[in-house]
Amino acid sequence: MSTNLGVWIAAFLTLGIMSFLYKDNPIYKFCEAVFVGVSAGYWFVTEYFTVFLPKVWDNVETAINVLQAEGRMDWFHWSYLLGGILGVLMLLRLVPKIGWISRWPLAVIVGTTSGLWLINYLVSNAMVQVRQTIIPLYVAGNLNASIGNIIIVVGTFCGLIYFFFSKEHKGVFGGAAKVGIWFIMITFGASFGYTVMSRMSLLIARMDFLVGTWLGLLK
Amino acid sequence: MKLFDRLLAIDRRIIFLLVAIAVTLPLFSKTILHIEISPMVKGVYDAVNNLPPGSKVLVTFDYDPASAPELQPMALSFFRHCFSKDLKVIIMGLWPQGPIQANIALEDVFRIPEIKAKNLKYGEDYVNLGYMAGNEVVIQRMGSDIQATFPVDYSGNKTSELPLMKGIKNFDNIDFVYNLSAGYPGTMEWVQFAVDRFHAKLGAGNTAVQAPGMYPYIPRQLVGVLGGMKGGAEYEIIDKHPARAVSYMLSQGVSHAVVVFFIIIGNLAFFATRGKRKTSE
Amino acid sequence: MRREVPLVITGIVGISLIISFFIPHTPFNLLETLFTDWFLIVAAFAIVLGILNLLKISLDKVYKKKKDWFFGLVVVFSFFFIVIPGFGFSGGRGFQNPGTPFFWIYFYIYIPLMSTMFALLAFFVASASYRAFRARNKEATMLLLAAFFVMLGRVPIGYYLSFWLPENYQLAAVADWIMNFPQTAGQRAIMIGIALGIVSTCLRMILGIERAYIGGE
Amino acid sequence: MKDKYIFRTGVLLIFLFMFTSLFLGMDTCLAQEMGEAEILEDSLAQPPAPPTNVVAKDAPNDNGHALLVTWTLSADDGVGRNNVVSYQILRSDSPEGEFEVRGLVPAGENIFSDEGAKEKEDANYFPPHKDFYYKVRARSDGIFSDSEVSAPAQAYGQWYHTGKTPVLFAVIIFSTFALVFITVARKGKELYIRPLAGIEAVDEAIGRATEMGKPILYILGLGSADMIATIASFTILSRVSKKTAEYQTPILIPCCDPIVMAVAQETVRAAYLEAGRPDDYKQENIYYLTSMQFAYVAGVNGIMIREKPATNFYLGKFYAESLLLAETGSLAGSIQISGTDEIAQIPFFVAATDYTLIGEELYAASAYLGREPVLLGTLKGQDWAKALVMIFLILGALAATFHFQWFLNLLKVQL
Repeated sequence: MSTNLGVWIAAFLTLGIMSFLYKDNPIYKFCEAVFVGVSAGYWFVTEYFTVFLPKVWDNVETAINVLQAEGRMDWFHWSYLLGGILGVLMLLRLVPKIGWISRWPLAVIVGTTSGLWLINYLVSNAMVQVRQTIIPLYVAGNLNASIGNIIIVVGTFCGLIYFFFSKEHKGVFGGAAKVGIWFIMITFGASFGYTVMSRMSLLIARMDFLVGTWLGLLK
Repeated sequence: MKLFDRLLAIDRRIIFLLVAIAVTLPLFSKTILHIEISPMVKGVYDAVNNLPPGSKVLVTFDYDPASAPELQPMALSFFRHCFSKDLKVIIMGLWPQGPIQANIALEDVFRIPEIKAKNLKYGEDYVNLGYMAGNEVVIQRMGSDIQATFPVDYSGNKTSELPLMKGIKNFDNIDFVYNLSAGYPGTMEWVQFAVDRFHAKLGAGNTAVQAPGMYPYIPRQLVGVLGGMKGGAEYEIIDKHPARAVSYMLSQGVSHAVVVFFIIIGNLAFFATRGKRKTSE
Repeated sequence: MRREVPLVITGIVGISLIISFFIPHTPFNLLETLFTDWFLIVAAFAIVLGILNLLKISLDKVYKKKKDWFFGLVVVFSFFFIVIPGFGFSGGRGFQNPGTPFFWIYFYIYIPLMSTMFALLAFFVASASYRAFRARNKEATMLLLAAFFVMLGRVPIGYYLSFWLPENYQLAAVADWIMNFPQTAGQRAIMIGIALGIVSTCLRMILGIERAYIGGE
Repeated sequence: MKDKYIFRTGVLLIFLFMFTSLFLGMDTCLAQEMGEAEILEDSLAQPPAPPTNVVAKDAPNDNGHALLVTWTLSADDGVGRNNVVSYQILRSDSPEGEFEVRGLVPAGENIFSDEGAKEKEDANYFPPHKDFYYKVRARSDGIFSDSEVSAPAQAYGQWYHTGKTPVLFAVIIFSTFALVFITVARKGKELYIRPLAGIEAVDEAIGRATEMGKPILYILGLGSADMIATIASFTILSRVSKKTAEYQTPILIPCCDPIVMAVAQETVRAAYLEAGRPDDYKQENIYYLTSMQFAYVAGVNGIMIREKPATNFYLGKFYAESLLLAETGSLAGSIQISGTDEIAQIPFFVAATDYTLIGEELYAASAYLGREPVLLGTLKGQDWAKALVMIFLILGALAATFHFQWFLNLLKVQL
């Protein structure tokens, strides 16, 4: 048995959450409430120290220092103040009458992602992946590689056909879409297998904590 | 037929109990199972093993405690491998909890006598640059200047004053990047930026959930990937230092067998009762 | 006005970021860094919004003595239980260093709660595979077969089930083959499809066609 | 007799000559031997031939804080005396001035990109539009030889990145497709869209909730408000909540992200207004739970068990919580409609919910529900882009099989 108070608290919380498997109960609700509160607090503290301080405070400080030392405006660092102002505008949502102003920072955010992602996904996940799929269908003297490459090209092609929205899945086209969905299902199956693996690992570690660290039964 | 009807109506709590037993009982066994080394793990291992002593390795911790069971053993065996080969290790994280996990792993690895004997020094043999907010844009910035991206390390020391960081400007001065990732930002972002844009050499350890998504990137953009606890166990075996992940493999195997068993029983019951349901409808 | 201004802002920011991708010249090369940092800052401020909301709902429960009001009190208490040591007694920016009170709470309360929540998934995966994964049709059968090979091929059990077969036909090898070829193909098709969908959605937002995210008048 | 003297003198002279020549010859031989020894020593101590042809020019496709230095390898690099170990690159702002070391590359390389910081405060600041002179030093062990000083060069920023031309083409082609079909759709041409089961089920699901007198639970996922899946989900939410307003069924939206919550409130309020029932809108039904994944799941699961909603929508970005939500939902007996672009989670949605929108289908769903011509237009444009991708795929595979390298180079993107 562990003699560490922390381990006992952790064990209580672990069992409390697991008790949900039997049925919803007050101990589970208590642990749930602790989790909700602690995690909100955790994010609050972390965001303050890792985003607000270094990104807003430090940059504006640099800008002020440059202004005092050299007497020039350092626009790049000053612009972080504008970021801070956008953040404050977000908080205006709390004031119902002018809450609509909070749409502006939101628009900046959505604009940023749409601009960045349009390019990033087009390049890395469309163009580069198409490039990766351009492989010889016949590899001299290597039957396995040839078959594998043909499967990759055909599978990708048919999979894309499945995602066609503006054409009815009928005839040859429908057949290809059918083959496509098979490939997609194999992908989901593989992904399911891996997920089972992942989840079981997590449970193993938790059980190891309960049986080993807490109860000290594993030597 | 009665049996199957009853099976289909089984209380899920019985299933839960069976899973708990399947996972816990094997923990008491000391059996070491045969573990095959997959080419994906060998790819990563060889890449590290072929680095000359003194090479600089960047290890990025992009996960939180929830995925630690899968990724922590990988961090541990990777550190062990690096330090035993006298490689220099630079740690960072794109998840706020990542660098804490790195510190926990370092504490563990320094308990291994062989590593302890080396008397490794912070700042000379390894550094922890800490967490930086900004997701993939952090990687982009590191491509032009790592020290400007991380002006101070985890404890607030100036990065430029750490001996290990002397002469490290961008990915050109990093010989290998190892990414431990549990989601976004993670391996995909490292591929898109560090590899596609700055031509870094990248290996990865992923949670099993993520691993299949990395296959399209191998081998051109990624030397290999360790998938889940099994990947960690394979690395421990190929590195000839079996540790935690290997000891969990029996539990892992039994629990998979139980899930497969459930699927088979569920389907048998489903098909056995289907005909009957059709007639009664 | 309330709807148009945000749409215009989105359009301008989006287009300038796309243009900046093609222009290495200053100041365009700084835009990506700047806008992403703004994004982080706004998100950090928004946390405040969320927390105020959470506290309000919880305290409401307590004041009005609604059902389960006690747990509302627990939420508020545990929030301050980590925030006060975080700001007050954990050495400022080094708040996450081992040895601080914040770290203690993180290690012994936050980690067990979070990892147990995650571990519950193991139970649900098992019950879902029993109750939901049925070979109803050809597609579901494909899914199940692939899952079967991968699940057994990826653990030592697979070796003991099939070690008597030639090496290329053992479960581990079959799992590798599935992962390397059909899985990769399917993965790529979904990946490219998603990428095109994202590009198209981004384009709609920049053009101001997709506007639900702005809300109403 | 005189002849005799002449003869003897001659012999003597010949002897003298021979002796002298003997000595001389030895001398030359010695000189030769000594010379060889000297040369041997020399090859250890003599510097390698200097690199030649040092050229500095602006580094292409950058912001103007770097120069590209190239040179012809030293005659002793790999060949000749073969004693070059590395090249040092030195820079100065005047040809006679003091040169400082900027970088080191191993023997065999003949290119170096001299990069600096773009901020003036930085110690390593690289000023653009300023003349710099370079020389390259071939180094052996401890000894070296310098090249001639290069002609001056200036760094300047470029206004177009030439390596990204294929991306530019792709952006232009994609946008053109979208714009063309938006125009076509606006003109009133009917565009065919194949049915999606998940979308067809939305009406039925809302109707069921109304009959049962139970609320509808709409989960926007864990993503932030800028994620595409979340944005697609907002659009679907706006259609769904318009219907719930018409049917007067309450809709519960617990959120995981405060911005998402804010936007969801706006979206639903607008939908209720549009449906002509602004008074039925209840802001307290759309609230923030927590940003932490599992705390959030715990909260939502509690709601499902206590409120027993008739229909659950899970549309947006989902991670590990997908299965927890879907399983608990099916336990509570709700009809479930799901959709995400997170591939690893789709199998669970496929298994545990009634209808699933796979990846791209989620983005397309907003266009389906709206039936607005512009949205359908972009969907059609997207399909055309897909067709183009597929053509490239097939032609590319054939080109790779028959080794048409030029075609493969078309898709090369240099970042």
